[in-house]
Amino acid sequence: MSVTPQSSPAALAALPRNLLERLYRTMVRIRLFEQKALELFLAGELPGFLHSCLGQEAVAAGVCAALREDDYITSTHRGHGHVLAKGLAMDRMMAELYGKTTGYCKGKGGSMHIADFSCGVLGANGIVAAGLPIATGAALSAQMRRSGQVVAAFFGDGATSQGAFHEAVNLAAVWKLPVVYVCENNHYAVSTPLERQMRIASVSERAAAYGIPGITVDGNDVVAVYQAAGDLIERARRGEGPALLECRTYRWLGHYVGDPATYRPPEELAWWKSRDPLLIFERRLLQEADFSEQELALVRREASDELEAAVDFARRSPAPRPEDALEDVWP
Amino acid sequence: MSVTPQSSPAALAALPRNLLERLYRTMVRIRLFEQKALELFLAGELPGFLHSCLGQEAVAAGVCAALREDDYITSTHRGHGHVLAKGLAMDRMMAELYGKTTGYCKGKGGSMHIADFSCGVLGANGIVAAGLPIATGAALSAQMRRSGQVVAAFFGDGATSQGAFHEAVNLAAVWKLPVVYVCENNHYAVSTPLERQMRIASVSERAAAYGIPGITVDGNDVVAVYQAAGDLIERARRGEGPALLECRTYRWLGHYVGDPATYRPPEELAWWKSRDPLLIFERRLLQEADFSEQELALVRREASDELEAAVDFARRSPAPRPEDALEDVWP
Amino acid sequence: MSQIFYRQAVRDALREEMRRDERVFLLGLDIGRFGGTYKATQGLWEEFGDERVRDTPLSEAAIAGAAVGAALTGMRPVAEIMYMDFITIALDQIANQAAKLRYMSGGQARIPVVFRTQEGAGRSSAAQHAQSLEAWVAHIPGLKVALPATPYDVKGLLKTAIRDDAPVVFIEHKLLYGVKGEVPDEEYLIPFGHARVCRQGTDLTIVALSRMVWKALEAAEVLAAEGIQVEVIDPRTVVPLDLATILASVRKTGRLLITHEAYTGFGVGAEIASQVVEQAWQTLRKPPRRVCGRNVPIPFAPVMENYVIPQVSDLVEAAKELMR
Amino acid sequence: MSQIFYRQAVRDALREEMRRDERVFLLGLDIGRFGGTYKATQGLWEEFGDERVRDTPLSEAAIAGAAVGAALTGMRPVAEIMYMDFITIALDQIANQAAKLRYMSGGQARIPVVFRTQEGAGRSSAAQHAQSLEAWVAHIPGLKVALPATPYDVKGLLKTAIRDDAPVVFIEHKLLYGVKGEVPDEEYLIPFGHARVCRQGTDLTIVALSRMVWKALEAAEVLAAEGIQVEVIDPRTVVPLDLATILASVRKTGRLLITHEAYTGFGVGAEIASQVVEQAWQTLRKPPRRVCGRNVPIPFAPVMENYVIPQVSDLVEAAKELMR
Ligand SMILES: Cc1ncc(C[n+]2csc(CCOP(=O)(O)OP(=O)(O)O)c2C)c(N)n1
Ligand SMILES: Cc1ncc(C[n+]2csc(CCOP(=O)(O)OP(=O)(O)O)c2C)c(N)n1
Ligand SMILES: [Mg+2]
Ligand SMILES: [Mg+2]
Repeated sequence: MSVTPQSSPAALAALPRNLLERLYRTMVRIRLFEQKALELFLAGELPGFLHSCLGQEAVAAGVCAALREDDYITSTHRGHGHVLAKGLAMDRMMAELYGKTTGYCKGKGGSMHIADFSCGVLGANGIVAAGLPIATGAALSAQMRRSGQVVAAFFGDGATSQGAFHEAVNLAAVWKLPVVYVCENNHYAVSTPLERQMRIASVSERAAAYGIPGITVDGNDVVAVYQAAGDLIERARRGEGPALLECRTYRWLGHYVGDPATYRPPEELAWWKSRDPLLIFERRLLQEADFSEQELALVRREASDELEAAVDFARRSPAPRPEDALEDVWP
Repeated sequence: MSVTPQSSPAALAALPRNLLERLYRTMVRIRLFEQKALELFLAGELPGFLHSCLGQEAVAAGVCAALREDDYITSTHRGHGHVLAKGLAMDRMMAELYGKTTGYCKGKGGSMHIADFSCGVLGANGIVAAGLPIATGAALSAQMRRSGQVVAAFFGDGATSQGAFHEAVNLAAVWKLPVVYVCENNHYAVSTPLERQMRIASVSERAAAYGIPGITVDGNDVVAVYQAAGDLIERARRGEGPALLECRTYRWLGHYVGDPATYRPPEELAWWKSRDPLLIFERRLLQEADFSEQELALVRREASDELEAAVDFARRSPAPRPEDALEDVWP
Repeated sequence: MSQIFYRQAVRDALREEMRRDERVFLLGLDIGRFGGTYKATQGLWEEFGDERVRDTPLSEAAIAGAAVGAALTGMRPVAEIMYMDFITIALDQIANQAAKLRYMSGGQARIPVVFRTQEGAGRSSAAQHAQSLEAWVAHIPGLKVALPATPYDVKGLLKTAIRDDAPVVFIEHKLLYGVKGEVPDEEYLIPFGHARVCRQGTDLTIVALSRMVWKALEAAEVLAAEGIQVEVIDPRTVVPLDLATILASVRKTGRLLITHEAYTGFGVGAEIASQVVEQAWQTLRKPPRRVCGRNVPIPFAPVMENYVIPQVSDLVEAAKELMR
Repeated sequence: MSQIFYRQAVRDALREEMRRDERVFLLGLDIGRFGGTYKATQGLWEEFGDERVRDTPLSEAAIAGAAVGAALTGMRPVAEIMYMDFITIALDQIANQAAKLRYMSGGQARIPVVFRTQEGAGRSSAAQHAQSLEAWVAHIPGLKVALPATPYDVKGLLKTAIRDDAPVVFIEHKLLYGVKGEVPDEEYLIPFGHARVCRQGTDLTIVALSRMVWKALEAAEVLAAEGIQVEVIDPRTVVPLDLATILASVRKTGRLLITHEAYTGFGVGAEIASQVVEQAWQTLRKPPRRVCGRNVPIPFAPVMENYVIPQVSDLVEAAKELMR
């Protein structure tokens, strides 16, 4: 296993300004969206259940910033961040959480199934690890079509215990497919800590079984994520095959909203909260790049305006009719 | 990956005489049984299909000699060698191949499903890799019952691409279960060579993904197999957890009888045939231990007598009645 | 008698059997300290510890397979598949191994394993967390299949399942965990293959599975007010199926309505209807009617979700049509 | 017209579609140089090469999932599952992904994937290599299911399956590969949901699936000699199901016998029987009769194997009983 250390000030400063702003904007959008979703869920406005990615914003932001617009992602039950980072709009996402006809999935999918094929979002997935074989297939398609596209497949630490993980990564390795498997290692699968899921210290060690690179980065350092992901994505684009990227991070809330997460030591949460990926990046943008507080405030305001409009849009959107349930089964 | 070299003359000479004889006897029994099964199948006497393990005798013999009588094995579609080595009798095996009521499975299982729970044979399996989770469960049971039993799970190189392999080995690693996963790497899964199944040189490299030992041995060297298996089995029995043992070998025939195996270079087969595990061992018993040609001939004659009696038994045994098919579904 | 929740009845059954027989143990995702997604195993880890209440990695194939292997070698595992939708991943071990190992070995194997899971819609869980897939496992010879609808039944049937030497797929319903009902304080078992006549009636027989039993009883109330006397039967296990009790009722009423949440097409209702038609042809006055899940995936938005699974009003309407 | 084997018809369909549309490609175990276990893909690797005839590692979940992912992104994969029994391993991708992605995405996804497989007993392959599991996939909304019985049908239906934008489970039969039949030299397609009336008759309707079509035709011969005129119908696809053709026949004959190799219990026959009873109640003179696989795993020994799957004599006998 190779470990990329936390990115240096020089590394950050070397990145283009608009990229830094984009990374920041994405993280802010995810943070605000998730906070609002939580609030609305607790207020009883949203049906179903909700898996919050608060605290994990840097992974989605860093990886997706390294993707081309026509690249693909597959996402998970904890997928709001991934799809926002890939470019989805808050309004249609929020409408989907409300189960409205204007949602990305017309209210048929909900939080766990947001998809937008026009943006390369091949779908969040309610079945843990099921996105990985699909990502492998999209990469196969990209390779066969010689489109130059790359796929990023998001999944959790828990997902690496699934047979589908093994089969999908192995197949991609054998065929040298352009796909990067991005493990958001938040150290728990529901209540089960890493050391009860596997007898290795790092998920990236699993890459050895497939003869592909395995890299571990600080998943709360958006610059480190961006750089590692970028390297592996460009490597994949050059035809050198898949890789496994482990981003070490932490979910601030329980597995779903309502889970008090009493299985985690409070000091563990405190430690990770002290490493808030958004605050860290904000501080660095001010200190290591030449961003001003005003500039960042503007980004935050724009995101919050988008969010407010999104909630408004979702609330005012029409609910589906019961019989709409019968549509969209067959092409 | 650590590679145990071919065993030395000293290693062989250090083994007890009765163990050496047992290893030889087992390999002879497998060789003769498989040759006869092939002959009977080609003569149209046996229904179904047949996966021959000719050329792979040393793996089954070496591993099972290192097991206790009350230890368990799980086997595969190519399983005659495994179960003979674990102690099954030729007569009831042959009867099973004939589909007779006196067979181990009363003619319900056939070649691919031979089982004898009283001998610790938890069953051959027609689903590739399906025996691995079962082996994990038997090891869990042994651990929970504190019985001191160990499980050896046999499977092929192809099986390591199955999700079930990954899930089963990982679970055993996490729970430190007493099981040794024995990969008979015969370099092909049906027509698919190793390099189209995985992008690593050795199956044992996969052990790294689970934090367990992975060892590769010459699978045509019964002494090397016995020693490596013995070490890992005793390690497991001591409570130190599972391991992955790769035995490199080759099947002499096609995937099933009838497959001309034209996908393999003839010189490859010739090379492996020049390394006939039985002939090698025979020569070494004469040269490196103090066995006489007469002694070995006696073992061969005993095995061939057993075989002749077995075929006779099978042929004379009654066929099931049609309605017998309705029995044995429910306990 | 005490009034307890369905989830408590599950837990009590597990606890009693674990106390009675040390070979009984549990494995599955987050069933230990976490107590299970629907809290049905809460408190058991505290009593029995890591060894007998085993949290596993996220590996349904290994969960099921390890349970099969342990069952083959002297243990009596209860393996939990968190949502029945995820049975896809464990199905080889359930349908090709557990169901067949006894047969393939000529009757040698005993496989005393219970696969506990839960199914059903009604929580906006969408297409991959709300299916009712009992038809899949019922189709495979060698598996028994139970779908308890009440606290009383879930406890008595689960204890029976654990003592059975055959593999049992034990299907709870996610919306029943919070239902309360009377459960005896003393031990009891409910044999498999014995339907429960939940309400007697003379005009129409409703055979209902799982949560639909409750809706059928509600519908029967409504219909009674209009003078239609409905008999409600809960088969409780679909393999083995107590056809005799259903036939006895149909011979009395001449009319049969079958209801389950699972997709109508190729569902359990078709088998029950077919068997009744084969056996009670002379006494049926109308063709059996299925009021089951619509043949579409389960949608997320509640208004659509409610539409695709049968509601009380659907039952009332269908019953009235049958009475015409 | 040429007389060709069923396996050749499969191959011709694949070849024609691959020539017509470069997005079509094949993936599966040993389908390339080896030509497939039943030699149905022989010669295609030689023509289309490694890129479009892809041997995979032994990973059914990845085979199915990669096909789904490729289908979502512009390709038209045909994924082979060597034996239908192994669908257990691929079922999550088939039933929870392929079947539902369109619905869950609000109609965005197109998933033009074909899962080719083969089923059936009769070769002493025992319990894990001889099952007929069409009921599993037919139960899941979003999947189409075809079971061609003749060279003509397998070619025309496979071409249609490949051009369909919905996922199709395409189920061949291992004992049909060596069957010969007439196939036009010019191109043709067979639409899904159109049953074939294989033989006309007035006394009794037999609905038969897959290889049972041939046995039904044999039984019809035998029965004709005794003065019983049997109409034999092959639905060809069970999803969509051409109920109209079956109903038209039953309205004429008043008697229905359904036969398939799959386990009787909770099988496709129950659905067909139920739908016919619901729709043709008035004209049925007898309850529909199912002559299907017995509810036991498939045994190895031929004498037992023959006993558990329906034979011509079973059909003849059941038909005569229905005529009484
Ligand atoms: C196959 C499957 N098994 C179980 C579940 C229930 N489940 C949903 S999320 C989850 C934990 C996933 O852990 P991880 O992959 O680490 O992702 P995280 O939730 O931590 O982001 C579980 C067990 C599921 N959705 N799919
Ligand atoms: C899940 C599954 N997929 C496919 C098959 C068909 N099949 C039987 S044996 C085999 C190859 C197995 O290769 P390997 O594991 O290397 O064992 P070997 O035959 O070489 O001993 C295949 C593909 C099967 N039985 N089960
Ligand atoms: Mg996690
Ligand atoms: Mg092999």
